[in-house]
Amino acid sequence: MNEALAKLYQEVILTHHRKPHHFGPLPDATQQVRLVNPLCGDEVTIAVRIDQDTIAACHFDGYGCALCRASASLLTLSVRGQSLEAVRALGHTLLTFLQADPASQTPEGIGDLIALCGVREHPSRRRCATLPWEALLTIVDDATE
Amino acid sequence: MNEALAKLYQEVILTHHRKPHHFGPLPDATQQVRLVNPLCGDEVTIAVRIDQDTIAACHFDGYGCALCRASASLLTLSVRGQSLEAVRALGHTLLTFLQADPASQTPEGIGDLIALCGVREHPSRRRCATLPWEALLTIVDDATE
Amino acid sequence: MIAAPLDFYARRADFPALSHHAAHSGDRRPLIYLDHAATSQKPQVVLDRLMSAYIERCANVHRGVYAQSEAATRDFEGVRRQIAALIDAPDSQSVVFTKGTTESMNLLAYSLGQCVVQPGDEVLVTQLEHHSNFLPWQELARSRGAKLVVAQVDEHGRLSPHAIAQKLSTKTKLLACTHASNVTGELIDVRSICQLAKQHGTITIIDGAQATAHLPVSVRELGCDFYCFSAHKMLGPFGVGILWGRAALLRTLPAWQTGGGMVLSVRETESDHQSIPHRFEAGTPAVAEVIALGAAVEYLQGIGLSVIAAQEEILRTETRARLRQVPGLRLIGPEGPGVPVISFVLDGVHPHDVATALAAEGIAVRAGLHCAEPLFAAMGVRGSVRVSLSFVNTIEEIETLCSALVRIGALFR
Amino acid sequence: MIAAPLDFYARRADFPALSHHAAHSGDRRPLIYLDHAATSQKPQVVLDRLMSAYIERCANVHRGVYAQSEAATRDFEGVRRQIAALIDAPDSQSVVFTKGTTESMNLLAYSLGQCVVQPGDEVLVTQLEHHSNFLPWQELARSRGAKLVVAQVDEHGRLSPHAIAQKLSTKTKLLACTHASNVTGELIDVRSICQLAKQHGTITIIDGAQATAHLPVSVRELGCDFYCFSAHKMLGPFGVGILWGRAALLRTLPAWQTGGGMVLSVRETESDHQSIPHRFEAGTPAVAEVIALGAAVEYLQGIGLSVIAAQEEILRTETRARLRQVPGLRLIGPEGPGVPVISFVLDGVHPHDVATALAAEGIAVRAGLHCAEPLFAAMGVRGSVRVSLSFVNTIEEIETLCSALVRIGALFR
Ligand SMILES: Cc1ncc(COP(=O)(O)O)c(C=O)c1O
Ligand SMILES: Cc1ncc(COP(=O)(O)O)c(C=O)c1O
Repeated sequence: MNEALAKLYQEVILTHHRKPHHFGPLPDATQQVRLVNPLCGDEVTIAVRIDQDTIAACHFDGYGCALCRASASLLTLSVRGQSLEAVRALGHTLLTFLQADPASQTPEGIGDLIALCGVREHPSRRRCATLPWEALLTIVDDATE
Repeated sequence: MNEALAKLYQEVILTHHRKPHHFGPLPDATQQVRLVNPLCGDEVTIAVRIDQDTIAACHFDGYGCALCRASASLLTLSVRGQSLEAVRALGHTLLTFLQADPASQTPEGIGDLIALCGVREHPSRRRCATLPWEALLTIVDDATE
Repeated sequence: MIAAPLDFYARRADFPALSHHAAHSGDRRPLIYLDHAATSQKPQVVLDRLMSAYIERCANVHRGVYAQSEAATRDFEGVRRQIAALIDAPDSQSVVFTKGTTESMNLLAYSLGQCVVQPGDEVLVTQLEHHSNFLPWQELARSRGAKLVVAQVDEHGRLSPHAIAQKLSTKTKLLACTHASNVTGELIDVRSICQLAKQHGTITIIDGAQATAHLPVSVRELGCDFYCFSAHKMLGPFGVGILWGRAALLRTLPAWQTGGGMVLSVRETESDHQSIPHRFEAGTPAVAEVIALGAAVEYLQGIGLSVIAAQEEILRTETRARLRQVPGLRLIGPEGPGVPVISFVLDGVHPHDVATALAAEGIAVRAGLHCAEPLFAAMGVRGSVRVSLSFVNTIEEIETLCSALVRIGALFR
Repeated sequence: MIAAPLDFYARRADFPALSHHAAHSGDRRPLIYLDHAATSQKPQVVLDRLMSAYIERCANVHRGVYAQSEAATRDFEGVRRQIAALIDAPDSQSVVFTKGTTESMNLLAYSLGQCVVQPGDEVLVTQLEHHSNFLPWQELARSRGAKLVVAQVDEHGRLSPHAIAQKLSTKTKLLACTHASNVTGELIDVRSICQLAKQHGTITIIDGAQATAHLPVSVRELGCDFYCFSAHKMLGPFGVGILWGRAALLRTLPAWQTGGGMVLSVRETESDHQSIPHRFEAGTPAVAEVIALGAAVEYLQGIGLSVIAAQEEILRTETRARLRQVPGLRLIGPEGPGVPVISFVLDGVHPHDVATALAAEGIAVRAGLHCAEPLFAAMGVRGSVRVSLSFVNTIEEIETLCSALVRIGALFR
């Protein structure tokens, strides 16, 4: 595996891809959003239970590539128990980071999500990683309007 | 004037262009056809008086370039008094000749019309010379049907 | 191992892209290009012709009287005749230059569609179609109040003449069908289908985008009314498509796009249009690109399309056999005659991850739905990896592909 | 004699066609190209970019994940941003790539026309238009049962904002007008015209085909809703056109051509379309040609469009002055600001004979009605000889032209 590929498919990504967290429907969801990636037809559904401006639970479902699954799995871990405000900030920080130049600095506070950084060198795959976050931000934006 | 141009605009052509024969309406015409060259918007009307399968008189009218005017002028001279059959044969011989390869042999019996041969080397101008003959052949074909 | 004839190896040198490309910066391996169905690489002779057209005869066609414009016009019209000969068309005035297969189909959907499809009529397409030969008809049916009927493929994605026969009736005004699938490579029995269609008075439109680079095509033998394809998929430049139609029918169709070059005379309230083919060629065409297409046709004919077909059949068969040996790999699509386009899925690995991982090794393949959603829906497959070959590919390249696939499978699972 | 600045002479070496061409076989004089309005010659940097696109990034855009396809996509989308910057558009998503100005106008006539023009409405065009910006509107009016209103030029062919104002009313849904005439070179006061149109709620469509190679263009300052032009007339390749539209308006328009690349999802009975600009870009675009257009834009901006405009104004003025001295020559068209396009008639000599005689001396000009029949009808002229310049032309070339014209006049009269 060459360098660019190793950076894209880091072990963290492959682990989440093989065994994603919180995969499957969330029975008592209060909100959910489904997004489709027109490039590949992939789809991801992000479902959350919001309780007093906090994300009490978050699941994802759908069909996607390793990048999309890993991104969604990481998402469910990093937003659980967080306030909507914090999640919104995190989401925007991450999207900006992933869409930036590969040479740009890593923002603070994104934790494990740094593992997604390889998509910056693969513009055709960027959307795979951002799709779950776009879905989540749609929910958060709606909920805080 | 270089060689190709001298061949296109032979003195015969320029003379007929400057002083065309039978230019203007033919008052007692029995048939007339107007054709337009879409390339340049030029138009030529060929008018004939047919009398017992013979072209008793032939005029041309319209707006055209030197090649078109000379061709029409030469046409009026070469068809006057001829039988429809002879004119039809002459017309087809000439059109075939003008559309042929510049190296091809000159057919017999075209007389002064040989002066039009330069258009074979100028495909974009060929239609200028053939337009009057196309008009005439339309008349002749109709008349002998 | 079946070795390709030596002269096919030698042909690789004709394609500058095959030696020039590195995959990612720093990678010095030559490109392994397995995406010919998306667009083919261009031989040097095509690029040379393109350059000489841009330098020696860079002029607009059909109107100039100076040498460059006359030469451009002569060459441009010469390619029209070459195309007619390539597809065995009875005359060249029924060869219309468009921007691509997509534009050819849109032209027909508007011009032919408006003429022959009335409310309540049926327009027949198939589940095998590329979106470019599906959406224009869907849109036509919608706008005319007609019914879009979709002939079905079987669970392998196979389209049989029988499936078409089932849907044909005297209500079927048009049938649009592909000559070869851009997903499975399946070669369709267009001849039988056109015979069936004729029995119902149905006009046939064939999408040849995936055929013309791979096999001899005779529109006379196929018996179709229209045949459309793209230059860029047959070693030619971008920006040029062809629409061939039976002259007697084409002549009856009204113009679609209007503008310079397609009129006889313009008055304020109405205009007279040119005859075919110019009536359908409004605006400045891709002059140099059309001229360069002539070099692509000469190149293909220089090898011989039957020779190409035979070599590509060897490659296709061998590739399918070797792919089958990759653990967890499943080929998609029917057995049977085809062009060298092969789809598969790799168990537990998403097609886009396969394609990205291959790209990192300098192997260009395509992943996804390949602009053929109805087919994937019918087969119940979420997407595929597509390997599309040409006679310039080698068994060595396929070996490299297969061993990469083995490693990729292990990595992701 | 006014000498052109030295660096403009040096620029000639950038254009291989200008040194390469001989007129007719055997003639060793370099080409004097005075037909830039038909299509411009291409600088070597454009041809180089074209070649490198065909060799290093020959791939379809927007779908491949391998290096060549990603690079092609990046460059292709980069040119979209360059174009937006060139015409001072607020964003690049409202830049649509088409086949040419003609296709851009047809797209608008169908997509915009069907949306906003109802039976009884009026569509306003002018007598100054090229057929490509006249016929699509004539056809739209016919098909929608609307009225085509034609703003008139004066006897010199001049189009004043006043003539437009006279025809504008609240019934006028669309106004299509050229930025610069391809016959007389007249530069239209588009800004005033768009202000007038706005007062009546009329949507404005400007034909920039003859403007973008010659002067700085700002769609923001012009205040138009749509602006269309062709790559091949601005040093770029054939087969590429641009349609720019105000994003807020463009977003509301339905697709015109359908096919691969413009859909989000396809089902058997209906489909969802992409957002702008992709919704309007069905099928494989002219990938390499669009990429090469980027080099043309860089080249033009490298000199600077104001610098070009100033130099061409010197050439235009000088050429008009010298032509006036040719016995029996009459300039056609109004005085006033313009692009370097000049029409004339030579007493007693048909324009096509003039052009053919000039061609024999290696001078390329155009003769006829220049796809602008309504204008010639309005001026009562049967056709003209057209000399269209670019900054690469020289006063020496104009001198050669004028002395040839003197001889030609004498020959034919
Ligand atoms: C003013 C004007 N509009 C439109 C066009 C049409 O452009 P194209 O032929 O590139 O589509 C032209 C050129 O022919 C033109 O000069
Ligand atoms: C079968 C088929 N039809 C139509 C098309 C559309 O061709 P283009 O994109 O050149 O218009 C393609 C290729 O994309 C294809 O494979």
